[in-house]
Amino acid sequence: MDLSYGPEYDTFRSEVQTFLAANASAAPRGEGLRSPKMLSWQKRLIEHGYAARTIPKAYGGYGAAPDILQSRIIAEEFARAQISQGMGGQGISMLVPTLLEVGTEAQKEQFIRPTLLGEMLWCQGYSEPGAGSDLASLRTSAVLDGDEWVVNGQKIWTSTAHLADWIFCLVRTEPNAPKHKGISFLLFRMDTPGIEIRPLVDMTGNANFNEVFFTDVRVPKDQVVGRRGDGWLVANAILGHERDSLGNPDATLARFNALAELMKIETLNGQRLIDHPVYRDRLMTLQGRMMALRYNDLRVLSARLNQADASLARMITKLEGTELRHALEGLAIDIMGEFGLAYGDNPLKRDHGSWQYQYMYFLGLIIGGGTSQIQKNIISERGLGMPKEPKLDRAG
Amino acid sequence: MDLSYGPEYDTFRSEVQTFLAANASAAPRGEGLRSPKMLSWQKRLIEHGYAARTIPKAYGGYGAAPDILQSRIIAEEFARAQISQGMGGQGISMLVPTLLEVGTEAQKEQFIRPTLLGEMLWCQGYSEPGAGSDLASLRTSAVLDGDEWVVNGQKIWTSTAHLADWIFCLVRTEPNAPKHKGISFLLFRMDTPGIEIRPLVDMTGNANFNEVFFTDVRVPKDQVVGRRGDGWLVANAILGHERDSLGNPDATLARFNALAELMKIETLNGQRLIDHPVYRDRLMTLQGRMMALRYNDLRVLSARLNQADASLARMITKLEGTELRHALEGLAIDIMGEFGLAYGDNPLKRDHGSWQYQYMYFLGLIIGGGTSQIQKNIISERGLGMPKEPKLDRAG
Amino acid sequence: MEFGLSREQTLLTDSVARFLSKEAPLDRVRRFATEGDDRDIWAGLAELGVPALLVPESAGGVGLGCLDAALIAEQLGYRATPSPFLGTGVALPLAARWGGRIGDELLAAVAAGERRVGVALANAVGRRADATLSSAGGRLDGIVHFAMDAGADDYLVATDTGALYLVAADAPGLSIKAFDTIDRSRRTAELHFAGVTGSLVGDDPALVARLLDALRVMLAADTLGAAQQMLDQSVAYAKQREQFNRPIATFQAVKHMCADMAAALEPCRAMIWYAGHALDHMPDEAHLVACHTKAHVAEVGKAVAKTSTEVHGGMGFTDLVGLHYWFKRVGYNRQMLGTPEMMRLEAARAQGLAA
Amino acid sequence: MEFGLSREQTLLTDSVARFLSKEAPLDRVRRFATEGDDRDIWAGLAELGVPALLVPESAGGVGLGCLDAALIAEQLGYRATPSPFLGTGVALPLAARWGGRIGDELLAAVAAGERRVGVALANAVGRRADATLSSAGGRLDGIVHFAMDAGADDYLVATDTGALYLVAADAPGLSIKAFDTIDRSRRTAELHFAGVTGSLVGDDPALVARLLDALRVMLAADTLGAAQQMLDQSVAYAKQREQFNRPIATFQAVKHMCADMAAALEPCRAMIWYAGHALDHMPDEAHLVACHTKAHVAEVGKAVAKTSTEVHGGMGFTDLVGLHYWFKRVGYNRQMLGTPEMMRLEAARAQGLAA
Repeated sequence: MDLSYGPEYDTFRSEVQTFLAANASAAPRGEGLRSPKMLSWQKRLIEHGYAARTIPKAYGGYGAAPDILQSRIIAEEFARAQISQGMGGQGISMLVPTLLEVGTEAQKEQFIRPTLLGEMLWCQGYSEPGAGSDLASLRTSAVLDGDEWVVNGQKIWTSTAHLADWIFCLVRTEPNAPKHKGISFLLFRMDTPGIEIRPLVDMTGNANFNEVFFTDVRVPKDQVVGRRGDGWLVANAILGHERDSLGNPDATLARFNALAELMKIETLNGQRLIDHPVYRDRLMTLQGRMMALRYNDLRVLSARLNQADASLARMITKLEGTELRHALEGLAIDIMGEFGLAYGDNPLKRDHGSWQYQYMYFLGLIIGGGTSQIQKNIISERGLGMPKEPKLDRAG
Repeated sequence: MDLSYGPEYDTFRSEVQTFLAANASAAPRGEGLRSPKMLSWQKRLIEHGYAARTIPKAYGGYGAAPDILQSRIIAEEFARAQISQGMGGQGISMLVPTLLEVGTEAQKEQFIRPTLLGEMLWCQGYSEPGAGSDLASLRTSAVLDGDEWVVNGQKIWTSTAHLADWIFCLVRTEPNAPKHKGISFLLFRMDTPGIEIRPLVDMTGNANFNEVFFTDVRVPKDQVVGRRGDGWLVANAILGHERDSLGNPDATLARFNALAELMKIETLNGQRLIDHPVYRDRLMTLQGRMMALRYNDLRVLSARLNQADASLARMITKLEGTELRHALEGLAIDIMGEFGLAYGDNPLKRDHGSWQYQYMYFLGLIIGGGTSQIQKNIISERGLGMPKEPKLDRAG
Repeated sequence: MEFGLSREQTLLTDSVARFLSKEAPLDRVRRFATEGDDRDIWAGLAELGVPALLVPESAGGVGLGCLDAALIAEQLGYRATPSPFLGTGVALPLAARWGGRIGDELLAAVAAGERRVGVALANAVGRRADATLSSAGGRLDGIVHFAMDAGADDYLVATDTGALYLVAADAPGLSIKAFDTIDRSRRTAELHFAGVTGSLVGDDPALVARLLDALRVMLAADTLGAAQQMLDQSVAYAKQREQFNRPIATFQAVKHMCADMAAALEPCRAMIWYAGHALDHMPDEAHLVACHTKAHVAEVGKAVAKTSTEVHGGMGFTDLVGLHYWFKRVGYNRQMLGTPEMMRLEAARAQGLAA
Repeated sequence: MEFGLSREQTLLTDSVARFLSKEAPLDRVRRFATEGDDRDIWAGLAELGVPALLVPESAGGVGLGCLDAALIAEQLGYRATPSPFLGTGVALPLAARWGGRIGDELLAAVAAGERRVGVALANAVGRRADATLSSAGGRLDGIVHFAMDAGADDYLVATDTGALYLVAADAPGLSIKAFDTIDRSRRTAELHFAGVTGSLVGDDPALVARLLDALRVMLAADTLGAAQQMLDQSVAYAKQREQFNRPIATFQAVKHMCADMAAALEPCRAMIWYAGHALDHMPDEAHLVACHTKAHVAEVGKAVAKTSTEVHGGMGFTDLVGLHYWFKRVGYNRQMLGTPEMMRLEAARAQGLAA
């Protein structure tokens, strides 16, 4: 066990801190994705290697060798300084790695640099109303008509559809092939005629997602990534890449601390709620779970560094992390009694109503990105080596 | 809503109380099943209609019309007076109703009266090591050889095998029939050559059950109840009869009260454990669950009286009742700290070590008589109308 | 012995259920969420006798009992119905029945559905933040956060010490700030009192305590209805939704989630019946049962709300199916008038197990 | 940065695992349950250096750390191994390392596996019933219930005020009553002191507090091992057991029960590693982490013990497969030296969140 990062990383951390101190004023604070300040900040981050760090220089990245600890130090220091780490989004996190892996040279040239610079925003078109857990049953079709694909169908859970310039989209191009083999990975512009975007209001009251409808949307033939019919493999190639943990332990720690503070401030009949033994016991129970998950996360990080096996430890983080967050937000509501109900424009809200908002949002995350049931199937089959359910008579 | 039993039942209750007051000295207290005191008590109970109440006089019963409230009053008053309600056991509770329903006249004549009188003790041979949740897959075979069945195989969970005179047993008589159709319901003496009984020690340290092995056990041909091959139907005919609830709410209440007393007596650093807010909150949580189940039980009783529908309410009592008891016993262990571990001959045991014993025993009951998984299948399919799992390719 | 509903109770419940299903479906609830108007619904319920249910016959009411009211509350929860039932249909007539000074004229107007009464008892449950309400010489000063059934003509309010007053909404010195909670099927407001003249309904804290018990049972009954709705929708959705070439209702995980909900929820029905009955007929038990009912049904409701949303997958998270109206209704019922931890402590006190 | 086990730690763990799997399988544990003799096992562990692990090299030990000891504790839990590891292998050498007065001769004898030390700290955790132990002029009077690793040559005992003494098992005035607990893979006893002369190891309660933290982490590690065993057996049983013409491991309900166990248990492994490391290297965090580790792993262990038994169906309830040895081991670890509620209160205190 060695929980220090070592001297060479201490030096690197100093460099990051120096950069942040010198450049803080240039960082956007609440400015939008398209704002000049955000775009120039993104450019500066890439120049210094704090964004697009491992993307080759030839495509507009910084060109550094992958180093997990450096990435983590960057994330830690930016978070500590509360300074934007530049643009995120599915274009940078998902499409760019995909293109690097299976794109043609022309596609890499065309798409990666503007995506990294924030000049080209993307949304993702995977899920459909009828294809959620069973994503491979998707039905949005693309039929070749001369030099163009004609796309018809509907996508859902498209989070930045209203902002995006382009979409990367799974479509069925071979209707007679087995369900995993008839899918292609298609790129097209969101201003193409025939695309309708409807905001999808969710239980929080916000429209965090959209529905996107395609009616005879015409897409140039060469905008397929990978081979026609290989879309399932293309999409899964990046699902294997590192994704942000949905149960981010640092965010959970911040919420835990905020809850402990809240319990010191709020009172019931003059008694601070932290002094209410039953609420305090619930808080401590969650702290214990949280610590176990934090150390589990350290273990996963370390295993990636040292090529050790921690696959089961990694497999459970989404399931456990989202459940813990949901429970933590729920405790905050409970301790507040009636005040826990304040929402919307209610001036009695505590912490901007974030407890109720996150309580619902994390229920969404428990479901999204693979429901708990799908997670448990994966844990039992891949983690514990248990058999799959037997195939059914009529299964396709 | 009318929670009183009504005046005619008040009269009946007085009669029971009068009987108990007058006869208390004749009741066995700890004497064994075969003791003269138990046998004469059983006889007296039947004569007064407090045992075998609804069994026809012709077969040795009291011959009263079924009346659920009378039965409940008898149970309540005997329990209150802590006086034995006579002999229980699977012969009286399961075999006698079965014989009344599908037995031949000769079988009724031969078996019912001595069973009621406690002169003929029975055990049940249903489960097998390979046939638990899937009971119909049982493999103990009975092959006709002349005028006799030759039985080979093994039964398990046979609770009074070492005491019983006879067994009622499910055996496979038609090996080539579909699995539910090849079973027969067979009666035979436990002193027949070829029967070996092995006590089955369980996690409590006791042998509450047995394994029974059959090697060429020869049984007269006419000792089948119902038709040959109809054993599954015969066995299920009585499974539909009222059974004692495994999550007996009166017993749960008694345990709850005992736990509350324990928490008033035991201390930690001089503080009574009932004054420990977190333990008290757990106790209150269980009391709330318990009350809900008690009222649910009242509803089920009332529905039987008034032919109202409460099938879902009834379906969940085993699942919820056993889980509640297990949790209640577990809380008692928790509050006692190290003292909760005392067992066996340890003089530090509280309440005769019953908390640890019941904690384990009720885990056994959660599993026994249909695991929680089977219970949930039943609730979802019969209670909520959800479909069965699709048949598998190779399912028989 | 009959532990169950009478024919009359079944008929009443069915008539309310039919009305709500026809006249107050989810779309109507959605309209309330933006417009805040439930007058047509309350008028319809008044025709069925709902506001008159607990009003004595002598004052033009039906003179039924708390169990009947709980059955109505369950139906309102089942449809997430906006209505001033808790204050108008329950709190006011019970205050009168249990010895509070309420004029027959007001009772008659309430019974006819012509006048609405909100209810603001939070300060008698437990003071939070700057909540405080005191009376001196019949004049009220202070704040009650979270009055229920806001938008009423009058409010029943409890002081910190458990005295009960009736105050007209337009009384000088009273300011009413309507505000948002998560539950947009209800109207909630903050009441500020600056020397407001109220009419004393009763100064024995036992009256407020008894009203609180009744309202807690009603909130629990509302949760029972809401959770039953969520379970019903889960079963229906699971039967119709296909993934991996089969209805998800055939997956054992989904079936067991539904079974878990049913197993926890079904005993709550008997508990509500018993608690409603006890309020009228079993004074020794009523308080303990009400506390446990409020706490237990809230816990079950919370679990059902989460599980049901999960059974619906992403759809459960959206506004499209509107399942969240019930999720939030259950949340509201849990937080108001005593959280589960507070209720369990109160239950312990009622048995001498806590100071 | 390396959050994981070193090559040496893996080798050590593997050697102990191999030894236990070969020389101390379940049948050997059963024999201990009736005969109470674990000398051969301890001798074998001594050959592998287990009792010497934490003993300083200067006293003939190996001088390793608490994480190493926790890894051993996990292996002992995995096989439900009878052994005097907690008192002899952990408490005594740590008492010496952390400034207690322990003679090098005793340490050397312990390291060689020739002398056993039991540990009786319950009174410093919380007094129950008539438990009390006081010292005056080096003479001890009172009772400690539930001494661990009974059958030892010496006992480390804590007074109510947290002073630590070493007492010979045959000291005049000391009577030792061995007795049953549910866990028959351990030896437990009650110690009665009547003017017993003990040797003062340390009178600063901080030493006992630190020892308690270490022992709590060891108990948690034992539970991790025991629960892992139960999970492994569940998966293996489910794959082999057929009902309804298929292995029960193909039923989603059974799979999800196993997934639930794994999801709860796997983070406990990292928690034990961290807690073990903290005992030696992070004095500011060690106490808080030890409290939470004891509580959290106990809760997870309890759930795994129940679920695993259920996956085994009736067989899990019998003595035939012997799963209950681990069920009880988990139960023992939960109750000793601080229940989860006590530990969480202690964790709150450690952060200034409780008085």
